[in-house]
Amino acid sequence: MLYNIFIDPFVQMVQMPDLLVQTLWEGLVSGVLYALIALGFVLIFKASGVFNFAQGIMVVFSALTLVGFYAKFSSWGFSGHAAAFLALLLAAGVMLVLAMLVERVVLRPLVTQPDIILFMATFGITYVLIGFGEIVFGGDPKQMIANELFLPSGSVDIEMLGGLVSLQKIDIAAAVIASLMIVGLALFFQKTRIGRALRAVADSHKAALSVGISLNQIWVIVWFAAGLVALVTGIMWGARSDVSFALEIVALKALPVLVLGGFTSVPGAIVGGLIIGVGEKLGEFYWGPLLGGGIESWLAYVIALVFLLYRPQGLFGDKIIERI
Amino acid sequence: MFYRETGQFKQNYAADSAVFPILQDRYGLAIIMVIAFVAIPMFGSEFLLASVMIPFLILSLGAIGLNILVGYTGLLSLGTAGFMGVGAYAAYKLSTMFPQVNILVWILCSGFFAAGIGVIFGLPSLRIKGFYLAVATLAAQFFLQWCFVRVAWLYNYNPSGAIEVPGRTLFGIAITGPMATPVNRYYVVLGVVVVMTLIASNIVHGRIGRTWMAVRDMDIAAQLMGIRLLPAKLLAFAVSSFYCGVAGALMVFLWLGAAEPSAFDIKLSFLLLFMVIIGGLGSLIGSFMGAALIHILPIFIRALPESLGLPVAAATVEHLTYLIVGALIIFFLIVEPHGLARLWQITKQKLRVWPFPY
Amino acid sequence: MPEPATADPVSRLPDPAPPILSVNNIEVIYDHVILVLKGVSLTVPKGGIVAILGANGAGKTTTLKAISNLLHSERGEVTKGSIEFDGGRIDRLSPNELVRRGCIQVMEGRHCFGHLSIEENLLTGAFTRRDGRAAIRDDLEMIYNYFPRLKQRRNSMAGYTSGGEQQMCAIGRAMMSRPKMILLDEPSMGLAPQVVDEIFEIVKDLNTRQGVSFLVAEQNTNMALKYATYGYILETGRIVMDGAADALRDNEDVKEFYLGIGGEGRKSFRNVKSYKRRKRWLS
Amino acid sequence: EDSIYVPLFTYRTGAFAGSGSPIADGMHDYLTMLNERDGGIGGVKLVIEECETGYDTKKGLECYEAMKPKKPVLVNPWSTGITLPLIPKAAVDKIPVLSMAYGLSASAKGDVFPWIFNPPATYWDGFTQILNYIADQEGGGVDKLKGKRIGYIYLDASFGREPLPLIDQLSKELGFEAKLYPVAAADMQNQSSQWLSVRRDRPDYMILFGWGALNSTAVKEAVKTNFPMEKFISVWWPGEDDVRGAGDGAKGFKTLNWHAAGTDFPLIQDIQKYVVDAGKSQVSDKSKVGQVLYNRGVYNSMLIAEAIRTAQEVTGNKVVTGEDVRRGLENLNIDEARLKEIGLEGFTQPLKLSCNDHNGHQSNFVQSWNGTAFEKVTDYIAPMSDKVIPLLDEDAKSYAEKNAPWPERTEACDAS
Amino acid sequence: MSGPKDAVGETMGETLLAVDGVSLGFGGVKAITDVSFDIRKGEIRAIIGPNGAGKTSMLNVINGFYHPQQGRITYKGQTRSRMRPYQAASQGIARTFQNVALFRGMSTLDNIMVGRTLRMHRGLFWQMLRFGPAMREEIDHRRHVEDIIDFLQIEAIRKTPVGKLPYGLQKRVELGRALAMEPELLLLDEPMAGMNMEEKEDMCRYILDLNRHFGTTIALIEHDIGVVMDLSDRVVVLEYGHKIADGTPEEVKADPKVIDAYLGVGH
Ligand SMILES: Nc1ncnc2c1ncn2[C@@H]1O[C@H](COP(=O)(O)OP(=O)(O)OP(=O)(O)O)[C@@H](O)[C@H]1O
Ligand SMILES: Nc1ncnc2c1ncn2[C@@H]1O[C@H](COP(=O)(O)OP(=O)(O)OP(=O)(O)O)[C@@H](O)[C@H]1O
Ligand SMILES: [Mg+2]
Ligand SMILES: [Mg+2]
Repeated sequence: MLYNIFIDPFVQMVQMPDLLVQTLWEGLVSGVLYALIALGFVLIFKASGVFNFAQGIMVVFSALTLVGFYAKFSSWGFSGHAAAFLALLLAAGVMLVLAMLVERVVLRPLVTQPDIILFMATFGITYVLIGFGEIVFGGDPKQMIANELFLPSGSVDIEMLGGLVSLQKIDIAAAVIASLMIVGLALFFQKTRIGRALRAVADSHKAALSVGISLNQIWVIVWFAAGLVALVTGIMWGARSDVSFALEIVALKALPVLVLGGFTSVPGAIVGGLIIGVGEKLGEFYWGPLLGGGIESWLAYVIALVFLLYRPQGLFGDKIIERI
Repeated sequence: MFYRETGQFKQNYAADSAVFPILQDRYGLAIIMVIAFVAIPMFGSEFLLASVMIPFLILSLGAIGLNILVGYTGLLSLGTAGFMGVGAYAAYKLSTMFPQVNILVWILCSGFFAAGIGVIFGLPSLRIKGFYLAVATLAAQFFLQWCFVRVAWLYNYNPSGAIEVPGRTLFGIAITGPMATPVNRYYVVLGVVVVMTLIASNIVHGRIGRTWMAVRDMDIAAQLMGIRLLPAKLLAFAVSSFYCGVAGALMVFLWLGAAEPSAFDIKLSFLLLFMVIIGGLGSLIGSFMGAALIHILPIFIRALPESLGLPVAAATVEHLTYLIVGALIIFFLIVEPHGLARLWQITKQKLRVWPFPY
Repeated sequence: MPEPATADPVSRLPDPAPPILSVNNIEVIYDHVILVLKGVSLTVPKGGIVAILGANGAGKTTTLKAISNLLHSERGEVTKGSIEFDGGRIDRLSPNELVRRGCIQVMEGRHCFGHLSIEENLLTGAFTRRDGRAAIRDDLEMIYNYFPRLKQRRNSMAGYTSGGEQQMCAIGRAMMSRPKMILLDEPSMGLAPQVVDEIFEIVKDLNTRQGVSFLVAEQNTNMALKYATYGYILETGRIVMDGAADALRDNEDVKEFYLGIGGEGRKSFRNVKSYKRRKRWLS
Repeated sequence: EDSIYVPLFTYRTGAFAGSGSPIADGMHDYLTMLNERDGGIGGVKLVIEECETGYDTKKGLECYEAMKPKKPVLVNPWSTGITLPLIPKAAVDKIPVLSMAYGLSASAKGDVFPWIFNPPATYWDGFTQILNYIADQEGGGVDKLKGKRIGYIYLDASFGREPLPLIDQLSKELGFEAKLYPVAAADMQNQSSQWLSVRRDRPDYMILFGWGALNSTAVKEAVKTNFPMEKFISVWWPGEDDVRGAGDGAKGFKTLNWHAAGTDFPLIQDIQKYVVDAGKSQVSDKSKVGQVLYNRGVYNSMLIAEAIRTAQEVTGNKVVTGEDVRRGLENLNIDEARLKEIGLEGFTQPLKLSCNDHNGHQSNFVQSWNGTAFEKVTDYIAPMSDKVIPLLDEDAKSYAEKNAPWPERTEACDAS
Repeated sequence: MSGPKDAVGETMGETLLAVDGVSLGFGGVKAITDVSFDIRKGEIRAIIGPNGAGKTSMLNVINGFYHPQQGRITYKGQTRSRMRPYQAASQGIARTFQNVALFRGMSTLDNIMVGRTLRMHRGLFWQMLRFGPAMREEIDHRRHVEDIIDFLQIEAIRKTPVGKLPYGLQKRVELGRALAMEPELLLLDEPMAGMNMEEKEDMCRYILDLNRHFGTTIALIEHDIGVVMDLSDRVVVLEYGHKIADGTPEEVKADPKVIDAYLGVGH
């Protein structure tokens, strides 16, 4: 037993280094994908202190919008790529409208309410989006238009360490896009006037109001940004599996990523994502069989929990102020 | 006007610290009790009993459990369904291992198992707070659910992987299994829920409840008042999980009749959280109101097109239900972020000064 | 019981200078049922310092919040009356629009951004400004001059600073928006006597040099009446007395109940009589 | 006014809507067609009502309670989770349960479960059919399985776990090595670890028991891992949509099936004519008619209709009740001739149920994905009934014991 | 440096609490540096100093919320370098807070009842029944709390949620909550901030009554120099975490260091 826990997995790692590399790669890739979802959460949390449960459904909704518009345009005779990019533009537009609606209808009346109330309100948004999305798009899974958006397909197979490590091109693209977005957002928070205001709003709505920060404007901005992140996430996840409401479940996986990195940290999202992704894959691959496999469903949460016990605000989160 | 308590004097502190110090409230409660114990079983249809009232009561009990944790102690938890599952599986194991003991005893005992597990998963709450804690409790949710799937011993190695409820009786009357009529099951559930609500009300209105609320409102100050955080929080986890566990056992034995592990999935946790928040954090009545809104309202919406004779497809009704429930959640939060219970209080305030606006 | 306000001898018309702020007969209700302000009117002349005095719960904070439109977030609303600032109605303006127009409030109880450093806190005050970084830098320096203690702690997270430091931070933050008018809610609370003096000096300074008008809700009546030009006394949601500051200071009732000066000068706190009854103009 | 009430439990919402919708359409359209074309069954109109369960047990039970007062002649829960609580209720409420190739496998035993029917095959049948197919591919009898390594990837819920005891037993008896790859419902779309393990273990064959997004993701991942598609065989649940997304790499992917896909049957033509073209169907796209899962729904409704028809024949009543339809199901005998009459000649194999056998243990064929459609590639393959039936007997017995006092069968058996 | 005993001091009892060479720092910030002083039984001891001098931190050290890096605290003859807040509470140290730290969601009555927690012993079982002993206990304590409510003249707001009270009343409720603990040592952190003259007088009266009639020892932080001078028996002055003076009000008032650092010339 002890052998199986403490020695055998490492023996395997050494014996089949190609599989180890492949596992790490898969872990990194799913980490990046989790991080993308987590990023949307972070954006909104950082900017408004709202724990946006609707981020998961926003991913689904934006992807469905994209695919839906594409279907419409191509039925009107646009060529594949043109239709795809037109649809992309319009889907982004829809996310803007959504951001404005959310701000106007939900956030504005609920300003300065406790976090948990706003959290609950995002559940309301989730329900509305599910209902609305299913009415408009139906429940059937759709194919993501990856080729039309010039996303690569196929794989790069690398002969190494006595085996074949195969990297999917779409995964590489996801990693690149995710890094670009994270760098961009980090700069946005650091370098802009709005960045500071965002953090102020997250700290205290009341005080932010009193110094004249326009919550309304800021909320539209961040929700739109989060909507764009959701759109990108939707494209990436959709290219891996189909676009359907089942994707919403995956969004839950962003939660451990989030707590691990800290709710308020953009880099935290990516680091947390990578730790969770890699940890979960390694755990499942090398130790999962001991428990009969399928432990991934909770492993991520347990990893996050262990880190939390050590740092209650996550790796990069703002310190929790305890003072009296 | 209708709600003026003029002329109702309290002669002693016992009367003043009663849970319902105002006469009108007591009348209201009595009327509700009469409706619940007499009118509904007499006039209600089977559907009303089996699909509306029983689930409503059971969910209310679960919501009370969660409210103790979230509303009274301020510990956000998303593992409720997991704890309910512990109760359900414990009741199942106990009742199949010792079939001679009355099933009701085991249903109530199952709460202790849930409480034990709850305490274990409550340990991190000393260090972890807020949404971070919520995510930590998700670990409980997913881990427990995994156990329900994986540990075949829990479901007596049934090839179906599910727990099935054997028919059992109380005083010779079938209360579980296929022979139990909805009325019988309703009475059992109602009895358990009423008693447990009473107990919960006693706890939260006494020293322990105040301790919890102090921890919720300002844990640092609470510590300096001599409250030890860990025991207080763990007790909240234990009591809360006890309630959830009993609710889970009731759910399987008196409502569903058989359950797969997926009956205790994350959706149920969320649902209960909705009820607690919409109903009102830190309010027992709110738990009932929340459960009514979240459970009964969709049933009502689903039944609406048919009763109006509108030809709407079932799926569309479902989509619309999502849409409407979502919109209503937002609506109620905007009208009164502190939940239906608070809305009710304000209404009472207004009644007090009626016909003047204030 | 003293006479009602109307018959009060110190009561007289406010300064003839054009008002920058006028509040006309407003009523405020919390939670739809709790009536807190029952018709409050007041004016602040351009370049004036006006004090609102009153006991706990009189409604000073509520009045200020009604002006700066922050009531909304506490489930309160103005149900009657109107508020004008700088020649325009402001009852419907959002707080940030109001700040843009030059009216900012320093809230009671500090409300600093705990996770931001002191300097970042100050900079958020400049959010509505469009006059360039250099000007903002200058103002930052000015505030550090006013409050050297803040300069020392500029990089600490505000949440960890002492109560007085937070108070200074909140005032400084408001000043960063270059307002025409500041609503100060209990600025002296929790500050060392020296600093209280300084703060009122700063108020005076800003008032004379930059023409900033002030509406100050203050418990420290002594201080408030020393620096203010005009004062209102609020009790349970009504203005019960108003008048020029020096006139108020000489009023016997005000002396006794707000300044703590009995017939024979300042009393010792040690000798307070426990049977003393509260005196109220209205109740 | 006389009518027969047939409720349909469907799920066009939620995470499994992708599989639920075509099935719902098929079921609904067939019955509607009967109403449109024939004015119902035996001259009695059918009242067809859908209730949306969202694949959620609680909602399913609510549907059941809501429909019960309307005297349904049978229910199709379309979810194992909903079927299980209905099993003990059926006898009390006198409403037969038709759980077509899902639900509790042991309910095939009519003497223990007089009210439950799960034709035409159980999951255990399916699993052994796949084994038989593999043996066939290896060029002979089951002894060829010896020494083979067979991977089993499945939804980690009761459905996917059901074959586990069988696998345990058969791997010993037949000498193959089984590798298990459970996939939790929450991780349906994220199977990279499982497929990495597949790479490590290099099984000779892979067997899939999945549902909804699990299927499509599994196929995609298999393509990514370069697992040879012709050695990847699934139980009967994947449809075209689940495979198409994986692109050309998925060619050769196989599933079991017991009925044909496509529209080349007079009956399906009729559905198109009377229902789809008349705008009475909910199909999102006409090309969906004739797809695997749509036809699965059609098959289900054919069983319903035939059960009602048989009930009318057996009892002589026109407006039948649940009790009548139970007898109808027990006397169900859809032979070639009848299939031809219905307009489904060649669509499926004949099916005959009896008092003891509520399942039929029908043979299945294997179909292979050719990039655009599934095509049948084998003849009908029989299950290993000698292994399965004893297990079923044992299970049914243990179910009755665990749920003691389980009522003895009192329903008379029509001699047929 | 401890001031000579004044007339009042001499009638007072032995040392209740002694702070000995305490230093406390947070990362780079030194909040308290090597401060020693004592509090005698039955006296009113004031701690004053400019903003950020470390007064609140000092109280936090005394009741165990902060753990000093150096130094010891002797309370009732027991010396310790660190203890948990609830231990301090159970040994009779109660306090109020500079930023009101009431339980905002609870009524005034409940807030004060929380102060009785340590003295209530009925366990979960009786609490569940709320009957018999549990109810009797509840009512006994309620009686006590009502006395406090009478004493502080807050009868009218008994059942109001404290979050809605004006600031001044909140401070009073907070005092009530501390009193409910029947403390031997009461730490008051700016109890009179944000009050007008009349209310300050009330507050002073409460503090004096407590001290005189119940013999409660009081440590008081206050910026209103008038109050400090009138009420306290002895005063410690802190500046930048250092102790710069300690003695009777008169001595302190005359100390040039204190005038320079804190009082300013006006006082
Ligand atoms: N959010 C609220 N909901 C209900 N009532 C409130 C609310 N805020 C204040 N009140 C009530 O309004 C009245 C006036 O309060 P306000 O805070 O304006 O007084 P204040 O004069 O500023 O007193 P203080 O000097 O103590 O700050 C009080 O009686 C208070 O109870
Ligand atoms: N937890 C903490 N982390 C970091 N710094 C702290 C912490 N607590 C206090 N400080 C710092 O220690 C110093 C002393 O703070 P303290 O609150 O004791 O001051 P104070 O004397 O009470 O001042 P005031 O009169 O303004 O309330 C301050 O500079 C403060 O910023
Ligand atoms: Mg105020
Ligand atoms: Mg302090």
